Amino acid sequence: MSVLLDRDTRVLVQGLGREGSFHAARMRDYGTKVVGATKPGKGGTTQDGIPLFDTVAEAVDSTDANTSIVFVPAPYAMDAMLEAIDAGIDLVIAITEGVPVADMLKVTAVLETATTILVGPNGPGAITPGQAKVGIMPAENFSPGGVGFVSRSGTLTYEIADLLTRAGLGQSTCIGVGGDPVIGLPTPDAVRLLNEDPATEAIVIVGEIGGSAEERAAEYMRAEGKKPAVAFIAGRSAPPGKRMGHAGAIVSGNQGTAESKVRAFEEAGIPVANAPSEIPGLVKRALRR
Amino acid sequence: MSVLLDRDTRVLVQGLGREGSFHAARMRDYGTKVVGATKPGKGGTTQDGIPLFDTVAEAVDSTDANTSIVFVPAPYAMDAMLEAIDAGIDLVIAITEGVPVADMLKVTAVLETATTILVGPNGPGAITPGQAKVGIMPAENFSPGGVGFVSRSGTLTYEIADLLTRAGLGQSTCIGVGGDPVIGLPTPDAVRLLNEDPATEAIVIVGEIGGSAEERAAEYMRAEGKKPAVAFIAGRSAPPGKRMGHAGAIVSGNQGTAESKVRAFEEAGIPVANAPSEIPGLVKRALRR
Amino acid sequence: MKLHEFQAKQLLARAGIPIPDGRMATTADEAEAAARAIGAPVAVKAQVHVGGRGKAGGIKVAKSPAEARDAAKAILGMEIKGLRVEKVYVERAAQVDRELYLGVTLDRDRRRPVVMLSTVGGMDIEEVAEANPEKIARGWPSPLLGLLPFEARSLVFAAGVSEKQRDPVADIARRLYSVYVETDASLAEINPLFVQKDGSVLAGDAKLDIDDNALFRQPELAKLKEVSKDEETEEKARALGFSYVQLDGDVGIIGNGAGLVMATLDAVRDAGGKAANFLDVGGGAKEEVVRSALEIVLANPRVRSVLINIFGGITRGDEVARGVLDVVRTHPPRVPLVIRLSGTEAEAGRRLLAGAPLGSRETMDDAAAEAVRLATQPVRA
Amino acid sequence: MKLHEFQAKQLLARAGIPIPDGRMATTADEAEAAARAIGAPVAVKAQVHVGGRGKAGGIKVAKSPAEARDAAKAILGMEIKGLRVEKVYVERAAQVDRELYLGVTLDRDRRRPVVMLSTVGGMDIEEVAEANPEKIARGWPSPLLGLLPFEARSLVFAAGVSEKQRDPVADIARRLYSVYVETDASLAEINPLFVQKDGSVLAGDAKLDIDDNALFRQPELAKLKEVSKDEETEEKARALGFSYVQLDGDVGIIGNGAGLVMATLDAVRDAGGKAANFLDVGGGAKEEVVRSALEIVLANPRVRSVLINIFGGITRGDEVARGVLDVVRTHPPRVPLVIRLSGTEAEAGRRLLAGAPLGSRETMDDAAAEAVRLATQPVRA
Repeated sequence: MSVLLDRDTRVLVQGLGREGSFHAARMRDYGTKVVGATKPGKGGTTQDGIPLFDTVAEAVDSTDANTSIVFVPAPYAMDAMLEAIDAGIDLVIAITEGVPVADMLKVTAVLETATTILVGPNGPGAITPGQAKVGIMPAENFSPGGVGFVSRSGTLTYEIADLLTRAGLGQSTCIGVGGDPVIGLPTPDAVRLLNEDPATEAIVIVGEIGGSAEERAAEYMRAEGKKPAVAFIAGRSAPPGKRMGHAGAIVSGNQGTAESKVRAFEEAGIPVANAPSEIPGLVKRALRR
Repeated sequence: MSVLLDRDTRVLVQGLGREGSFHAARMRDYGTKVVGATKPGKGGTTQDGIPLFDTVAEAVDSTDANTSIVFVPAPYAMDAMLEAIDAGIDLVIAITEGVPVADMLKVTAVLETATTILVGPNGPGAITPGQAKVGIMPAENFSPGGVGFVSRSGTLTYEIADLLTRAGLGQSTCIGVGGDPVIGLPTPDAVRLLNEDPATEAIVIVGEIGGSAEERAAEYMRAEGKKPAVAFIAGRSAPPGKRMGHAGAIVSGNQGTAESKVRAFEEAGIPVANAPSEIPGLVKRALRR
Repeated sequence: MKLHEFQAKQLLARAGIPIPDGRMATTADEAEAAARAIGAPVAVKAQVHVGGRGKAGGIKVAKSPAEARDAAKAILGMEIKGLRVEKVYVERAAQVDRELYLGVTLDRDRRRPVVMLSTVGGMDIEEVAEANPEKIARGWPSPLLGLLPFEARSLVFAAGVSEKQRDPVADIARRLYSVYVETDASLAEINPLFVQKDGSVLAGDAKLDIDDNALFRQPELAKLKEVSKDEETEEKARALGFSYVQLDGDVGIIGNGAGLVMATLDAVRDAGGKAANFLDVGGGAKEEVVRSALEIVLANPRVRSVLINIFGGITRGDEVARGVLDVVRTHPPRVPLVIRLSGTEAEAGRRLLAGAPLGSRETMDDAAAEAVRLATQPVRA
Repeated sequence: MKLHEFQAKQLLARAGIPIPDGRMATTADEAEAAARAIGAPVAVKAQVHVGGRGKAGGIKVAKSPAEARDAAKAILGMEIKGLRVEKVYVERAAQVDRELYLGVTLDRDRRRPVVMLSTVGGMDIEEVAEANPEKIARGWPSPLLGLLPFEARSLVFAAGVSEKQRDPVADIARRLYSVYVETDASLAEINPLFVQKDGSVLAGDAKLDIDDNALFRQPELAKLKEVSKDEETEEKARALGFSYVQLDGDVGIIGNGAGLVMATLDAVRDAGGKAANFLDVGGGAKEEVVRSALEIVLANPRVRSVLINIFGGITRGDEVARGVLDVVRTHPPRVPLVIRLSGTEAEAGRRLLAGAPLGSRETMDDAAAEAVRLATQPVRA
């Protein structure tokens, strides 16, 4: 068991350009079933052994793809996400950076009445170690196990996965929810999935300053948490009012500050690591190992 | 029992102008609970003893209205319907004529994800004789009983209700779905409500040329019908290609012709009256009275 | 409300859809000048609010300005399906290789717009729709999102548009959809959509029907409204709040409510007669309304009897009867009247009508039979 | 991307929102001429991309063109929060009775735009938001439907707008919302929204921030982009695909990935130091990238050590190490470097770095501690 991804995941690649084909190859290397890709006008041909389709609907008909990964450039990313949702894909993982907020507002409005789960955009994707990787993360740093892991950040995810793996703490599913202000699966929803996943024994929540997703996740865990959790917040030292790369990391008023997030987790009984290096120890303590 | 309306119906009037206040009085005369009306800027006052509110949300908060009737002029009707849907009103009955099709397309798109049922626009409303009337029909022609009745037309509804009443056939609920090409509760959906209503013993379906709502209703009854039904189609003598008042009554190709509708009902085993005057007899025969 | 081809094309061009260079002309001289300005060969096309003008000879290709003059002379003044041609559109002839069809209209059942695209466009698209519906690709965009790029792309693939035209046709589909939305159209159509010999795509013809209910917010389009001669009566009726359609029988019909009037027409036919018109007076049937309605119906010289079928709803039957009596007494009509009142206070109404110079019947069927009988009698002197 | 008040107001005016008559001026002469053309009294307002200019003396009211000249002279060249004023906007002074607040921005939690309206507008709205949030009425329109009339109406009732201003304010709210959508704004704000003594409503100030990610489809707005002196480095970094924020410490930071860089900043602070900047090089960390990043970081004279924290993901750690070595050898930096490699092939990378003129550490915490230690040492000659 796991969330979002498993051995039956059948992936369609939307946008088989330089980045898309590079990562498609890496996903296949990992054992992920990459069953097709869309390339309008090239339907019926193949590229690197991957069957190509003109539209997502055709690809789904022919391949039974249940997941897609979106690499198309930002100006076309909304269209790609909506096409995948329209075709009834269960899980869409959008890697694309720089999607306009207005586009994401439309996409998330459509998601409200769809059965699709969207992870991202502007995230590294998701991985269920040992089963399937649908994303751009370096697989070497992940290992199968019981720690579910949600993060808004890319490289920090790899860093922490690496720390966990080195500490002998494998992961059930790691979800990079993406760093944009409007995303398909915000941290609280991703935490909920892991909380309800029998294969997940403990949850690591890696947040950032900005927004109130961490506060809401803490609130959710306080009310519904079934398993121990550990948190980390990046950006505790950031001065207020400065943007740090992610548009999301704008501190306004009291909401979204590192203090507010740390307090929320502490009130939910969730220990907060001061540095990524503390996370494995806290997880072990939480699991009483 | 009945559908849409009963003794607990609490009606809010949207648009208490000349027509709205006239019919609000008639509805109250009938015993319908008219609990409030919206008149932006007049909130807190009353008109004809009806409490006025600035917004539908406020009215719902104060009165527990579960139904609204919309009389506002066509240019503002979409806004009124969306306001009622947004406020969580269970049943919206739109009397307004002349609403642009584009507006109704937006409203019905919103309805897809709302719990509200919209009847109309451009119809006479609905009545559960002896319990509640939310519409502009002359109540005298209706009587309580077991015949459920769906119609796309106004005066023809009254005519047929009158014929049924005179023949001793009372009505469970009569639904004037409205004559526009895009309406909230199309004939097949209204028929479904009556088919599933324990208080309805037989169903009268009054259609018109144009569109394929009658064909779909016939198809539904063929598959799911639990009780006898009788149909009537107005416009059998209309020459193809001519509009007859209702924009909906445009005959294009074979679809939507009187022949196509009559055939659909006959194939579903539903007798079709040649004139309104034949309807009571057919209902009696269907009920084996 | 229908727009002319040249008006529709202006709106398409404004939305960025390629159209041939063209000019309006109302005389042969103007047509010749237009052809000279544009450069021959040109097409000279009748501008009338009916379909099928091509088959009726309303479109001619001219190889020179002089030929354009002759073509305009032949077309101007011609009648197409009863409509006189008063304007022609002179347009540079396209180098046509293939003809596609592209249209947007309402799908009532799905309660969504439907976009239709076919590679077998041209004059026979209705027959294609009938015989080979699979040759028309369809898409149903959400009214809240519009026609998305992927939907337009799916359409061109589904229709089998050739590679070179895929992007331009998908682009035109999205632009046509915007015109459909922005003009509150009930139909927006490009048929044919030309693929020229050089591979470029061009709107050959354009049809735009506007939702009359939305004209209040389309003031620029409302100004384009034209009432042709045979629509004058319908227009007059509309101004009074009535709905009127001319038919070819001899029993004039007046009623309240579209469904009831349609049922009345059916009753006349079932009684062996033929209705002269459809007239729905809408809500209420007071004296003035009845008088105006009678005027409109009797303006049709073929009418030999008139059947008034009123359901007294909120309006009481006795009031209606008084209205009708007043009219009949002060403006006696030239043909016999039959009235049938039903609903509220209908009996009181019928009592009032007893003895008046008109037939009164209790049921729709009886009234129809009487009106049909009267229509076959010799006209009173 | 921020627009100036005068640019934002032009966009509001185009959308039909009433604004005072106004002109731009870059000299005192121009300001005087503008005041004469508009008619005194006027307000002379600094055009700078920071808030709080009113409190900083960047807005002056002038009763005559001569006074406007003096006001412009005082304001032009003034520094507000470190930004030099190079333009003033001269605008007819409003007859202010009351000040409202109206704004549209993103509500991240609801994933919807939020429209905010308050009758206690003006300079202290942030404090109102903090202390009396109930004084700000809020509405969350659907991104698919826009701000509907009933929603705008609900807002004016909820905010307690006086009867006379209800319709105009609701109308302005809908128009401002359209501007927000059509310009891909992240913030569209009118504060204050003046109610004048005659009851009319007028945009007193206007703020419009555009989503940088949407500039590709806003070519007209993209042209308005201005880079002030203190933003030049950030702009240069952005052109290279980096994300750079200047801070006030002395430990230069380079890393890949925003979250990792933030965590690195935190580690520096936890080690008792202060970061000089935030620099995220984004994907990859090849030689050229490292060199450019170092150049940007070292352009800051306060930097006394540099910490490079790279997670070798898809890019291998040994490749990164080679890139860094190349840079260090060919362009020896003026301050000590500490590098920490983790992830794929990090050990191989660390082996390559052994003996090079830089500190290499295995963990983020150790590397941060070392960089902080080096920053406190005397600068090399």
